Amino acid sequence: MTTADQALPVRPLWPAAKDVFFISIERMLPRPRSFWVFALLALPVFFGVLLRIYPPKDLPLTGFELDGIVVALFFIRNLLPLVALLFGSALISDAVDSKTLTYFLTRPISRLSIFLGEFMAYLVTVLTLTVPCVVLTYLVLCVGTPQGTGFGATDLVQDLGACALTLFTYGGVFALLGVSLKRPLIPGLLFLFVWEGFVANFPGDAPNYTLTAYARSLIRHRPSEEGLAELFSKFFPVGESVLVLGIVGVVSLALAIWIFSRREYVISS
Amino acid sequence: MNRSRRLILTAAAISVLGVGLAFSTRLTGTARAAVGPVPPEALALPADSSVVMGFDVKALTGSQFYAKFGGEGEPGRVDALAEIERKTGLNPERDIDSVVIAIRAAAAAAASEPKATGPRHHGPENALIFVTGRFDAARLESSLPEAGKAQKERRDGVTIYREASGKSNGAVALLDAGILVAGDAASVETFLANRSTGHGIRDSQALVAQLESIEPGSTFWAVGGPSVLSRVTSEVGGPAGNLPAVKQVVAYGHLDPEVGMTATAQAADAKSATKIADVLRGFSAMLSLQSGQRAELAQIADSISVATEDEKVHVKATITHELIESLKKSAMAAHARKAEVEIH
Amino acid sequence: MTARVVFKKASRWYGPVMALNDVSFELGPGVYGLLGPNGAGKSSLLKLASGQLRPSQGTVELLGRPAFGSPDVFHSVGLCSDTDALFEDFTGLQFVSALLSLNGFDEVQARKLATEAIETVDLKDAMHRKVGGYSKGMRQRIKLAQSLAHRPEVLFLDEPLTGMDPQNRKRISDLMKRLGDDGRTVLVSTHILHELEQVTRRVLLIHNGRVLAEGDLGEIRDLLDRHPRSVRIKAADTRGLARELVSLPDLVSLNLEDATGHLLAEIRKPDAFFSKVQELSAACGVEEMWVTDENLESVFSYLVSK
Amino acid sequence: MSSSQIYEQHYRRLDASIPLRAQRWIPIAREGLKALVGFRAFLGLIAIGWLPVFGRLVQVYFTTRFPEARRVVPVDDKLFFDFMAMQLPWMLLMSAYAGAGLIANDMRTGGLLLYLSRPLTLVDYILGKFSILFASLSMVTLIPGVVLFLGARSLAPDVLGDAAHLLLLPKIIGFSLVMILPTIGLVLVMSALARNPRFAGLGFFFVFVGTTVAQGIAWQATRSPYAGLASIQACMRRVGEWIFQVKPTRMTAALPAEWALLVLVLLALGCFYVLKTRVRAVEVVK
Repeated sequence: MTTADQALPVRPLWPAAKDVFFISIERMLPRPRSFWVFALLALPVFFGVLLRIYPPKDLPLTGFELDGIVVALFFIRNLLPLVALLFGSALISDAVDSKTLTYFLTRPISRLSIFLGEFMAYLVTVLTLTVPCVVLTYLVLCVGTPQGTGFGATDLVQDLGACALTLFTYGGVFALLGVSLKRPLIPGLLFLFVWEGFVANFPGDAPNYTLTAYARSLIRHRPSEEGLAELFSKFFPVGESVLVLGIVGVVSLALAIWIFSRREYVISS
Repeated sequence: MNRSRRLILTAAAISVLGVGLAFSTRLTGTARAAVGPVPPEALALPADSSVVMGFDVKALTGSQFYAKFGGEGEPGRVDALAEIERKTGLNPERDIDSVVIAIRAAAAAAASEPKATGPRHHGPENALIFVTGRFDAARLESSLPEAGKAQKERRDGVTIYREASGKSNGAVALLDAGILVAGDAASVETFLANRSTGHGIRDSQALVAQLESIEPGSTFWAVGGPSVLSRVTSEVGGPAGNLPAVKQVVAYGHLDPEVGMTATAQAADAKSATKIADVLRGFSAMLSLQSGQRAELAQIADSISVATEDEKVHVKATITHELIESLKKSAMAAHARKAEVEIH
Repeated sequence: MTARVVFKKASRWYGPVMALNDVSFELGPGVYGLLGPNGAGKSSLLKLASGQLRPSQGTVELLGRPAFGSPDVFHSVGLCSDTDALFEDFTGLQFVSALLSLNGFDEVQARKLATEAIETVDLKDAMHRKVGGYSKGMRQRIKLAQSLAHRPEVLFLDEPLTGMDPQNRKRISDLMKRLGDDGRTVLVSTHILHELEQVTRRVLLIHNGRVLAEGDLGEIRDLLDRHPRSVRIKAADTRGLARELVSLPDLVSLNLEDATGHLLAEIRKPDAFFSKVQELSAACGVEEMWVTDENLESVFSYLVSK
Repeated sequence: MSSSQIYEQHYRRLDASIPLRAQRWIPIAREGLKALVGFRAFLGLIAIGWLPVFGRLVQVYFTTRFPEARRVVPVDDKLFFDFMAMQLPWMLLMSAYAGAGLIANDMRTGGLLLYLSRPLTLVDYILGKFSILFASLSMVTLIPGVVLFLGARSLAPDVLGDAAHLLLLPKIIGFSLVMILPTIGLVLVMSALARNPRFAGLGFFFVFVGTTVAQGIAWQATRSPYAGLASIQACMRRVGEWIFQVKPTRMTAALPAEWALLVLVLLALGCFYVLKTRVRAVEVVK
């Protein structure tokens, strides 16, 4: 055996992050939990197929509008934040729980690259699960309708962008929660269903302080909401929404990295 | 990462194929169904329209012409656009793709709407405006009741707002987030009825022929039938008032690299056509005569060419951006001189 | 030769609990045993040495750099931790290769080095199987493989022989010896004394977070030999056996347990005692024999109480 | 040395002939609850869950001082129904907190085998875990509901004091059971399916939220009240409306309460079946 050169520096950020990514994606994506999440995300596809096979007599909405509701209400408002909570909060804590973080921490790579690699794996995982469901939902609801499949093609692409941004931002927020708290689940759920759920529909400027109000502003083809939500829903220009979501995501990630870089992980048998 | 790679590739393949299918259908679907510059969704506009005109707002806002002349001298324009966006979520520059306006002559409108009572006005009530773009539907809807105290009705996937003030009977129908139709309530209803029955512009072969003759890619265009045009020529007065009746006009144009417009008017016969051409040539000659005072006028006169072909009159005009710029400058100078004189 | 691992008055608390108390030592090339009972602070010491924990007081240096927060040193450091954690869905080869890729080796190099390391721990036949299906001993060996695959200068091994069969214990012990002879620094923690004896004579004895003794195993062994150990023997002729054994010079006490019929002996030099029992086993029908307090804990309590 | 006996190398079920003691689930429940009460967050969640009780009592007190206010906020069955229905989200959070790790932790740490190596049956184990959750969830639904009723009755005896209003008590208990039982079933199933409590808790929420959103979409698309059958929450609410005889919400107005109840019963039974199958799979077999 030859002796390794001890003067070697820490590996550069991105190549190291890429190697962490390749390991993490394999440990994140092909797992039973991903399958179940995919099954849930694919519910609208199943529902759409049913609707097309057994169409109600007086369908009050066009397929394209229904797609808008599904994207806004099912994906952006409810399921994607939950997916982000599931995978995002587990970014580091999963490795701590499974006691495999030691393998990363005892390699010549910076903690920043570990975190970035894990986060990239998170993004690729959640997008792999989400994007086909959004696309298939659109196709199932719009193919062969009077408006035609191509009618909302640009909206479909925008919806995909909105979903990706939602996953990025909530992922960042929940990654922060995951590295800060030992039990991020209940605070995460409180944030999603108490803060995001109620405050987003308050009158006045209250919705400015929720992420969901910005995320829903990105879905431009949804019909108006009903009840209180219709009265108080606040919508922001697309540019502002993208900016706010992007900034919140990046700042959360930066904080999460800062905490992760300084924290000790006592992993013992 | 063999297993994850397979999953990622499968997901990517599904997504790319799906999006590709949507876009390819959009392209091929439009090409197959559109009539001239009228998008397929607008074909439910009434066949008895006297004038149908349209603007490709996307091409307009993306043009060099718009970049040069679109916002200058109007400091409030940006604020106004921002205000519209704040209230309705709609940024006309960004969100509107195209506008098609169909104007129905009073007689035609009255004939097709026997229930309509009371005096009818020429103007917006008889104009049906069809807009395509991307509308933030929920926000647009939430802004409408505030502004006009409208009554909202949802029917067959379409949201219809009617003015409830009683002063007018305007209506706006939001077909979905991509299409908005506005006009008088009866016309909007006709449009919606046509949409479900398949009637519309295609019912009029003449109108379809006129629309098909428009050069593809035109930024703005208009086709007109006899009734409106005859009224225009009689009401305008002056030299135009003596013009022979024009049966129909097809006009279209573009903005880049120079502003170009082509119009073809169809007169009753060759004699009338010649008369119209003569009037236009005379107008051009008058501009040339004034070139001593303003050199740009000569250039304008040069840019206009008039020709006849049996009962048709072809008019072509090409004005460079530089010429428009100099016209604008001299107009501003004249305005400044006028202001100076008033001060003194 | 400069020291590769240096502890200077290093202490570590977990909240109010003191895991390591004012520890100072230096390690150069060679194999070192870290010996102590469960809960002595062996794992904490290894975690401090391998930069996973920050010392609450004092300093810990690894290859001339602070151990905590210097990821660059891990080009030359390997760790086989005591936790039974692996990437369960990876095959043995994938597991080791993936971790090698984190060290900056390309795919081909990583595969080559991983295969070599796996061969070294005798797991070649199982390297294409998922590690989730490995036995305890195999899991231990694949962990060992990942720690030495990148050929580190300093190797920390926390209870490396746990769960291994005698054959593999021997193999891994030989390997550790070879690594030490090769000029590497190997720090092996264990609570079983005879495991260490096969590998090294240099020992750090740790108890209650303190280094009790540091030096040659022989000296420590002598110390231990002076500590009486209890041996329980089950035999057909217990009384006859007792008669024969009572004359041994290093016997401290001998009792016949009425309830079980077992013979309980307290001895100072176990080796001589065991040979004698071996001789008598046929004659006296010795069925079973076991040392009741071989666990170092009793040894340490003896040492500490002195 | 004599030769050692060679045993068959497999696990064996306890073949003890000692009779099993009755109420064997009680120690499991007791220890589980003790552990939960040790968490401040758990007590905090319960405390917050009780805040609406005081809010409602203040409301009732207010109506006793200003009887005309009863026209706006009447003290009737609807008050109690609304109170119970509003406890539902809190109950879900409590379920995720208290229930997610109940079986998952035992599965992960091997504790399940430890339990089953005692003189306990599978049903005892499940019953023990069930009891922990039943007690926890009752603390934010059943008990506050009963306390509210008793408090309101003492504050406004003129309205609630008559014998007829005593029926509210079984209504509160009934609606509490409708909310609690399927929820316990679901959270225990999730806990048994996922080894990580975090995933169990989130899986539980996924199902609850997912089915509710699915109902919303299905309703928008079809305007059919039967869309409510897709949502666990909507079914619970519909049965509650029926129990309290209050005006149903628009989306489920025409949904027969029996159907909703049937869905909940099937859910609870299905959960118990899955639970038993899943835990049995871990149990050592003879």
